[in-house]
This record gives sequence, structure tokens and C-alpha cells, in this order.
Amino acid sequence: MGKLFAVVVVVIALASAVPLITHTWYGSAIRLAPPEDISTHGHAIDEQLSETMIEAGLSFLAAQFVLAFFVWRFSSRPANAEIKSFPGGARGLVIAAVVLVGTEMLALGVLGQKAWAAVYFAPAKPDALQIQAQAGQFAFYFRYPGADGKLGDLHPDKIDEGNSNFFGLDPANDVESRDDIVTGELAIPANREVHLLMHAKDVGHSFYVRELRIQQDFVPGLDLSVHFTATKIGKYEIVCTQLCGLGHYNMKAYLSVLSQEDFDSWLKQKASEQ
Amino acid sequence: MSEGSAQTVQHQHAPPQSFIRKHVFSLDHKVIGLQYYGLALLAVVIGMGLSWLMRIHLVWPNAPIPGLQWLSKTGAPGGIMTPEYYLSLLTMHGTLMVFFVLTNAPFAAFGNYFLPIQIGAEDMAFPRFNMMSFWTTFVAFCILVAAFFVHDGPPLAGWTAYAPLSAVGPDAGPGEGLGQTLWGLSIFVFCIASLLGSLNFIATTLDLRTKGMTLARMPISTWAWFITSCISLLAFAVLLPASLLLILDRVAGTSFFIPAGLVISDRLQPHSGGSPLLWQHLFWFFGHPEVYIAILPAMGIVSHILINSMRRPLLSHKVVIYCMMGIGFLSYMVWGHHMFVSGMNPFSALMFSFPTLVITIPATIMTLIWLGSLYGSRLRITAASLFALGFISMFVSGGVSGFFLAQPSIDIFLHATYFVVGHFHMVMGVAAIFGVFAGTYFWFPKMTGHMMDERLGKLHFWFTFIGTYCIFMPFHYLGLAGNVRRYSAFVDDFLVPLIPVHRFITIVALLTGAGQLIFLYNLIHSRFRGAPAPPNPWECTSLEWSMPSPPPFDNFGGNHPVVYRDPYQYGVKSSTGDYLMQDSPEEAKA
Amino acid sequence: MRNKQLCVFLLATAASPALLFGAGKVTGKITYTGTPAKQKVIDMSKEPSCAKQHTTPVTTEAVVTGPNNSLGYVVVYISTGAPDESSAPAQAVTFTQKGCQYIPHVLAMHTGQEVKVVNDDQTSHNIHPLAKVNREWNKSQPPGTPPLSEKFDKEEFIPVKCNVHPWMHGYFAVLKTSHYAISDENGSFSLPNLPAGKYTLTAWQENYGTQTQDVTITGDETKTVDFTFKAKPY
Amino acid sequence: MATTIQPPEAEQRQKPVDDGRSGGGGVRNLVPADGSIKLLDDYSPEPSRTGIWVGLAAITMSFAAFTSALVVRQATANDWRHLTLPSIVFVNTLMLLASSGTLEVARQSIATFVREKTGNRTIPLLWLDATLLLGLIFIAGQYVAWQQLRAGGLYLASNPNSSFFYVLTGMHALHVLGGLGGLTRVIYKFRQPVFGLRRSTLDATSYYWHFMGILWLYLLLVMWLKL
Repeated sequence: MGKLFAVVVVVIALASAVPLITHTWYGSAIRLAPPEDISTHGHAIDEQLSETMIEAGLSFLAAQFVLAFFVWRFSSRPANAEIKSFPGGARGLVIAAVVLVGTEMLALGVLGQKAWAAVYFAPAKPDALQIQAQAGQFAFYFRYPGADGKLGDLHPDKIDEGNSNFFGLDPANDVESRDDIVTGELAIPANREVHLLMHAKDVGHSFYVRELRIQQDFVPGLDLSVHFTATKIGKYEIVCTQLCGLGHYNMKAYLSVLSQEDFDSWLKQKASEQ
Repeated sequence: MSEGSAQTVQHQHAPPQSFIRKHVFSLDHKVIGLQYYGLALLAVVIGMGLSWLMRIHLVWPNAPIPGLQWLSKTGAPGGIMTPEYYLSLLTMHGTLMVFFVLTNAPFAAFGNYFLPIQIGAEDMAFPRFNMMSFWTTFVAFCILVAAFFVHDGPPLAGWTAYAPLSAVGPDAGPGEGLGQTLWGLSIFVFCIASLLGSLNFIATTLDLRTKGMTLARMPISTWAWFITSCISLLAFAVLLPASLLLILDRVAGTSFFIPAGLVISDRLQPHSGGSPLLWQHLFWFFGHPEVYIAILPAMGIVSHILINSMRRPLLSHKVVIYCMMGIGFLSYMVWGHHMFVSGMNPFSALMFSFPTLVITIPATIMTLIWLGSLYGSRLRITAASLFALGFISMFVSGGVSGFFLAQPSIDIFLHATYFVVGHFHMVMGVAAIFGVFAGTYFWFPKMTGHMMDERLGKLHFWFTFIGTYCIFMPFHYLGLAGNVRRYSAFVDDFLVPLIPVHRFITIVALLTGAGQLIFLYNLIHSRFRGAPAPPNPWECTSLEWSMPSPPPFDNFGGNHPVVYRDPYQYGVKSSTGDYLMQDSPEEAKA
Repeated sequence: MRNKQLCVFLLATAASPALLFGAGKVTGKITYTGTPAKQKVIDMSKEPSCAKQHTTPVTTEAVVTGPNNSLGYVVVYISTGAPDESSAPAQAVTFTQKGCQYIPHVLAMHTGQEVKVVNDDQTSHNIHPLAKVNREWNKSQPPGTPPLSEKFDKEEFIPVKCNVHPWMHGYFAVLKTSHYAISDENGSFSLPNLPAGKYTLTAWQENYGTQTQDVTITGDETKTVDFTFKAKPY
Repeated sequence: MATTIQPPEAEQRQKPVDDGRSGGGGVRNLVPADGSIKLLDDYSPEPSRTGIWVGLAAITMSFAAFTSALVVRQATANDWRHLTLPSIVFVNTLMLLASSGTLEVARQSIATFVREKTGNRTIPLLWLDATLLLGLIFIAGQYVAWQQLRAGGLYLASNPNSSFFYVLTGMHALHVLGGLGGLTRVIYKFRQPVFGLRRSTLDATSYYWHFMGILWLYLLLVMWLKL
């Protein structure tokens, strides 16, 4: 029985490693890895991820194999078999653990700081394109400053979705808000930094674009912001990752990364629809 | 004045006679332990049923589940689950499993039964508190289950109940009415129960150890329960105020967690200035130690069983105990790693990341010591030891994925994906449950006086071990692909291609769940038909095996054992074979 | 007050055939002055299954205008003087969700009359009437589930919304009378089968509020009553 | 079998050598066989002696949580309205502190009562009852304080400050009520013809009671500084 356990553990360990190495679901076409990164900061995160994958994966396999081997070797020994102690004893193992994990930690920690800092420590450039994102049950809306380059103020009491006033603008009194462009999809020019001002209308939500390697919560009452630069033209999904109610699973919007001129014409088009 | 006349030595509580005092409102720690076990069993059956429904809905979203419409007419019109009902099931599953299974079974159930015996006490320090803490837990359970049947649906804010969704009330949609309030109330009551329980455990361990039972001579399981009770005392003492403030926000219109200017369902909410992050901080300050409340007792139980089946002590008794202490201590400094993307200061994110990585050191040391102790042992393979070995395997698998989530930069991508779900199900859910299974197979003879069917036990192990790996390993892969958790259906273009993997998981989950019937059958059958158990079937050294099975009412018949040595004297030559009981004065022959 | 209602009710039921088959008729046209708010184009990109059902851009329906300043989706009904009816009409009215829009945008019904809510879409909607007088409810309707059937007992104009698709907004006009009409694209409406009597007509528009006019019907004549709302650009 | 060996009879009843390493295995709650009047000491360290400190630790922790909640809430608040504490709370404070004093006197007098083995319970009882009374007055006073706040139009939900005031004082009052329960139990035990009052019970109750006073001073400071 002990030998069977050993075999099963080894098989499981190997089988578990396969999809992590092939990035697919056992030979099928289903891709099981982060989609291609389209951001300027993402590669750091990806390197970090693969570093960790190697270190964690090796320790995983090593531990499972040792477990399997010892169980195979030492289960069901005769009752008079002599009890041996692991060479080096506890002290050796403690030192090994501290050294191994310690170095692993430092390596990851330092690298991790770099990747993390790239996203969160560097402030947005002043010339970054400012867009406001509002999350509400259960849709994202985005607001671009119009010709005046200014965003009008928000008046929660003015929110009127029946008239598509999702942000609570007050065009009657607030001139700056009259030319604001409100859209249901986020279009951005490629290779230009975007500074996303995040506002939650009701409860907590989150802004998650896999390809951008960006995830940031919308916290009600606390207007946060993220900044990123997309490099690859295309259409991607923005999804909510913070449980926000019955429509959570269907709370999404599309991010289209356009060339500068496409972006300009898109913005004109949207402005005409306001 | 006839003061003190006609007084005799009397025990604190004589054996009760009436059925009620014997089996319902019993003060006996053994009965209470079994009551906790029963409650956990009930909760786990419900919780697993819910997970079945969720898994089925996930992969066949528009298929009616026959009979579901009777469970909830609005939740499942025509048997087709609505999104909000899925989230309610998810919330109930999480709450039941974390609070009423993972906190109750390894800690309250086994701890109540065996901690006093293992230290040679005749009962807990405060038997009445003990009874109160169980029945308070039971009340909390009833309140939670009641939330299933309220008019506007069971709560759906998840077991973490993030404010303001959990705080604003019915405007936020179905499940945010009375149901959510009951959820908060249930947690509040549960906190009181856990505080009473922990207080009892600590006082018992410190004061009621029998002669010669020094702290260093306590079995590792006792140490685990003791450390756990210290953790839970402080953790639940924080969740208690938090849940109170949440309830007040809901019913009294206060604004602790609800900021100003929220517009929900076209209505401007009459609140001002609250802080949603405050809830997250308070909750996770409890929530992360809670993980260790679930896993530490399992570690203790597993070590205890492993030593017994290896027929040798661990390489170091002390180091393991220090590691558990270290884990317990560090568990209070890492809560922020649940909030990396909640807009916390990026520096503090790193401050939380570091101890999170550090906490892997004691965990690794323990793992290495378990493995190192296997070397050169005389490992006996029983159902119990299989589950103990399975625990190690699971703990490793679930542990390494912690490496990823501990790093904020990677967490940006993996946060709130199935990677997290796989991680905590393995390391906290399955591993802890393996500890409970191991404990059950190991202590069942002592608790009931009947042996359990070993063959069925081993069959059950293979089902569970392989099954759980097939369920929870793929979760990690899905997470790496960016599969978001807590979705009631996968409609995004990005997620639809992943559905076949989910279908595989669902099918395995159904099978594995069915495999648990073997355990239930074994439990019930052995309880009545099992072979009578000798006092010490596993040739174990700790005190619980020095008495008949099941133990008499006051454990040691008024005579308190004297402990002569450390808990794990295996691999020695003695009149009894290769081991020496803690309370035997006999000296081991060289 | 209640007694009075009761008497009227008894009288009404006694003479109901004559009352219900009155030959009087009121027709009219709803128009506006000023510039109404520009109706915004609805961005349905969030819900592709709905977006692809629409070839032309869909706009909001809060203010639906027609040729020469006519105003659609205005509910015109007899607010006082209407012959009380013994019971609500037996047949149900239907409220359909199609292409992530409410059809019709404004649905008038009698108090106590059954309203069937149908989901024709491939996505899950939730129907949330933000009632104040009546009981508020909020139910999800996954695709393929049977129609929801509900009733409202009190007179009220109830905004209806779908939280999953925030642009979906409609109205339930719950009225105490079956003598109501909803103006069409050209702003015209007609209230047939009115017995002789003195009535107060009320016209209601979701953004512009209500207006009332008195009208007296003698025998089988057709009176014309027009309403004009003041439109605001914002 | 090693399992069946029993320690010799002598070992069972003698107090274990107090090497600080081990307890007494839960032989406890023993009424003295010689029937003498004394605050009963047991073979084993009395659990409530440890338990009370554990309990106080838990209470401290949860009020620490309340405090940190208050601090965080104030940091994010744009609606922080200063709240002048109702003057009566200071009177209440005096009451509570006084009750601690009377309780100490009560303990002294109980000690003398036990030492001299006089049957006269009246003086200790007097002091115990005084403590109970002062405690009740404190609760009543707190109630008056709430009434005053309500009269001033400040309800639980009026603003964060009033919310925290009601919550903190309310939770503290609940704990004080618990203490009153303990005192009542002590008085009851003390009145028993068969002397059943254990030192640990008396000590635990009085530690708890003094802690309520300290906790109240702390809360008063927090509320005075923050609210």
C-alpha cells in the first residue's frame, strides 16, 4: 500500500506539472497561461511569474518525490528493522530551509519590488491621456474630456440612467461637462500613456485587463488611479473582479487599442453622438 | 453556626443521569466534542451539496436542475439557477465551510475531546462555558441556515462580505436584505462562541495539566490546539466588533463602512464618510489568522498520527512547536496581502509581502521535519497514516502556490482568479479536512469503542486524494489563464474556451463527493457494527490511550495519571513492545 | 371618502353595461415647445448578443419626438370622473425584453392586472421596478426561464430598470382605470367608449411630468383635447 | 501493560510540588474536609485565576479593534462633527472608580472575617452591596447620558462621532453588566450558610471589576480626544 501511495504521488506530481510546462490542457488547444502581454510594464511581471514558477515548481516536485521515495522505502518494514535518523538531524533541515527559502525569498522579493514599482511607484507622466472610468452595477462607463480638455464635476444626485446620464453630469449649470464624451467602451491610442481616474458609483468593483497585466479595485469614496501604456493594437476585455452583486459575472467592457488617427476619428464619432 | 459542617470531597460534576444532561446540554467535554463533530459533519454535507450545485450550474448554466425550484422558487425559476442564487450558494458554501467546518472540526471537535485527556485532566477548565460555546455555535449555525429562507434571498456578498455591498441593504439587489443581516448576526454570535471556547482551551492547558505533564511533555496535537486557541482568541476578538459595526450599518443607518454619494439602483444612499477599506482591514486581520486556525490543528493531529505510525518521534519536537508558534505570531502581520489591489499604499504592500514570504520558512521547516522523520522509520500504512501523508502532499502543493500570491506584482495578475481559489482550497480546505479524516480514523476507536473498517477507509482515501488533486490543481491553471472567480457563468469571449476544463472539474467533483458516501457509511456502520476496540489499538504513547475505549465519564476515574516522560517514546524496548506510555513508570531497556 | 367611493362603485356596477359601452370619444395630439434634450446613442458593446440585434444605433427613449413637435410615449388617462370598474381586465399585458430594450418603453396597466415579463434575449436580465407606493421587487430572469407574472395593486408610475444593463429603462403606468391611451410617434391618442359625463384628463411624460384638462362628454360625440409640454434642452 | 499502572495512593491527594512545571490535573473545587472557614485553595492552580486574564486580554483586543476602527474612520472622514461629552459621564466615572474602592475594602473585610473566623458577615456584605449599588448607579448614569444626547438630537446614526459614542459606551455598559452579574454571584456565595466562596472567584470578579474601571478611563480619554 505504501508503494502504491508513492507511485500515485509521483504520477500526480508529474501530471500536475504538464500543463504548467506545455501551457495547454493536456494536448488540447486550450491555452492555460497568461495571454500575450500588450503593456510596457507587463514583461517585468511575466518574468517574475516565470521565475517564481521555476522555483516553486522545483520545490513542489522535489518535496513530492522525496515524500514518495521515503514512503516507498520505509513503509511496511519488518517490526525489528532498526530506526535510523536522518543525517544531520533537525538542525541540518532547519538550516537548509532557512537558507533555501531565505535566498528564494530575497531573489523573488527584490525582483518583485522592481515589477511592482514599475506599476505603482512611478507617477503618471503629465502628458498622459486622462480618462475617467466609472464602475457601477453592472457596467463600466468612460469619460473623455471634450474640446475644453476639462472634465465636468460629478453630482451623484444628478445620475439619471434613463437619460444616459451615468456620471451625474449637470450640463444645465456646468459648462465644462457639456462637451464631455461618455462611452461604454474604452478606446485608447497605442504607445501613449493613459492615466485612468477610477470612480466607483455604488459598490466595490475592479478593473482587470489580462493583456495589460493591470488589476485595480474601484473603492467607493476613494478615487484611485492607474496608468499604463498599451503597445499592441487590438480589442481586449475589461472585466470586473470584485464581487459586486448579481450581474458581476457579466460586468465587462471592451478596451480597443487604436492607432492615433483611428482614435481621433473614433473620438469625433463619439462626440457627435453625445 | 454550622459552617462547613458535613462537607465531603466532591467532584465538580457528577455523572448526569437524565438524557438531556447526558447527551444534549452535557457538561462533559467528550460529549461536547462529539456534538461539535456532528455539527461540522452536518455543515460539511450542506456545504458540499452547495458546491455541487454551483459546479453543475457553472458548466451547464441554462440546464434546469430538477428539484432546485423547490429549494427556492425565485432563486431557481424552473430549476434554472439565477446569478444571484449562485452567488448566495457561493456565500453560504464559504461561510459554512470556513466557520462551521474548518474552525469547528479540527479545533473545537477534536480539541474538546482530546486536549483535556492528553494533559490528564478530567474535564475542561470551565465546563459550563464549554457547553455554552457549543450551543452558541449551534445558534449561529441556525441563524445562518435561516438566511436561506428569507424573502429577498440568502446573502450574496461572499464569505468576506466586502462593504459597501454587504452594508447598504436591499437597494444593492437580491440577497442584500434580511439575509445579509442574518449573516452578520450569525458571525457575531459565532465570534462569542469561539471566544468562550478559546478561553477555555487556554485555561485548561495552562492549569489542568496532571502531575509531571510539563508544557514540554504535551503531545504536539495539544500544542497545536493550545496555539490555535491563542490565535483565535485574538482573531475573533477583532471580528466581533467588525461584525457589530456591519450590522449597525445595515439596521441602524450608521456609516462606518459606507461612504457618501453612492447611487445604487438610481437612489442616492443616505450615508456619509464611511470607509470600505476599514472593513477589509478589520476582516482580514481576523481572516488571515483564521486560515491558521484551520490548518494548525490539522498539523498537530497529523504530526501526532504520523509519529505513531512511523514508530519514532519527530526529528525535533521543540522545533515543530516553535514553528507553529512562529506561524501563529506571523499570521497577524500579513493580512494586508489580501488587499494588494485595494488601493493600499504601495509601500505598505511591500511591508505586507515580506512577512508573508517569511511565514513560508516555518512552514517549510515543518515539512522538511516531517519528511526527514520519515527517513529510517518503520512506517505503518493505515487509513489514518495515509491521510496524514496525504496532508503533507496537499500542504506542499497548496503551499508553493502561496509563493505567487505573496508577491504584489504577480498578485496584480492572479488576484481574484481561480488560482487563489485553488490555493486556499488546497492548503486550508483540503489539507485541513485531510487532518480531520486522519484524526477520525485514528481516534474513532477511542471515541466510540468500535474499530473503523480499514479497507473502506483506504478506499475512501484513494477516492479523496486523487479526486481533490484532479479538482483543485486545474484551478491553478485556470487562474494562470486569467479565469476570474465568483462568476456565476462564463460568458466572456475570453472565458468560454476554458469551459471544457471546468466541465472536467465538475465531473470529478461529483465523483469525489459521491466517494465521501463511503466515509459516511463507514462512520455509521462501524459505530454500531464495528469490532470492539481495545484501549490502545495503535500502540500509542499519549494519555488518551491509557484508558478504556470509550473513556469513562471523568476520564481517569478520579485518579490522575502521573506523567514520567516526553510524549513520544517509540522505537524503544519495553515490556509492551517498541513504545512506552507517558504514564508508565517503567524505564526503557537499552 | 371611502363610503363615497363605495357608493359610486355600487352605482357603477349596477349600471356598468351602459357605462362601459358609452359612445363618447376623446382624441388629441401631444406636442412640445422649446428644444427637447438630444436623445443619446446607447452603447451596447458590453452585451454583444444584444448589440448585434440592432443594425441602426439605438437611442434613449426618455423623450420620443415625431414630425412637427409631436411627443410619443405620453400616457393620457382619465384621472377623475372615470366610471369605476368592478375588476381588472382578465387578459395580461406583456412587457418584453428584446435586444436589451424594453418593449414597450412605457407599459400602461390596470391596478391588479397581471403583467407578464418575457425575456427574449440570450442573456440574463433582472427586472427591478423601483416602486415607492407598491411593493418593490428585483428578480433575475435567465434566458430560457418562464415569463415572470406580477401584479401591482396601487396607482403609480413605476420606473423599471435592469441593473445588468444600466441603459435599460422603462415605465409601468399602473392606473385605476382602463380608459387610458399612450401617444404614438405622431403624438396622437384616442380614448374611445366614454359614456357621457364630466372628466379630468391627465397626460404624463416621464421627464416633463403631468398636465390635466377637464372635458365634458354629452352623448356620442368626439372631443379633441391637445396637450403641450415645455421641453428643456438639459 | 504500562497502561494500567496507577500512581500510589499518596500521590493523588498531596499538593504537587510547585515546580511551576505542572498543574494538578484538575482535582479542584474541593470543599475542605475539615469544614473550616477559609477562602478555599485547591490542589491545582484555580483555572479562573488564569481564565480571567485570558478573558481580559480578549476584551482588550476587541476594544483595541474599536479604537483602530475609530482612528481609521476619522482619518477618512469628511463628516467628523465634534461631540461634547454629556457632563454626567464624569459623575459616572467617579461612581465607577468609587465602586472599585469599595470592592477593595470588601475584599479586606472578607479577609479579616475569614482570619478571625467570626460569624459576622454584615460588614463585608455592606461593602459588597455598596459596590453593586455604585455599579448600578453607573449604568443608570450612562443611560441618562444617552438620554441627554438624544435630547440634543444626536442619535446613533446622526454622525460618526455619535455612532462611536453609543457603540463604545454601549459595549462597555454590557461588560459592566456582566461584572454586576459576577458581583451578585460573589454576594450569593458569601451568604451561603455553607461557606462556598472561593478566593479565585472573589479575585477574578474584582480583577474584572477593576479592569472595567480602567477600560472606562481609557474609553473616556479616547472619546474626549477624538470625538
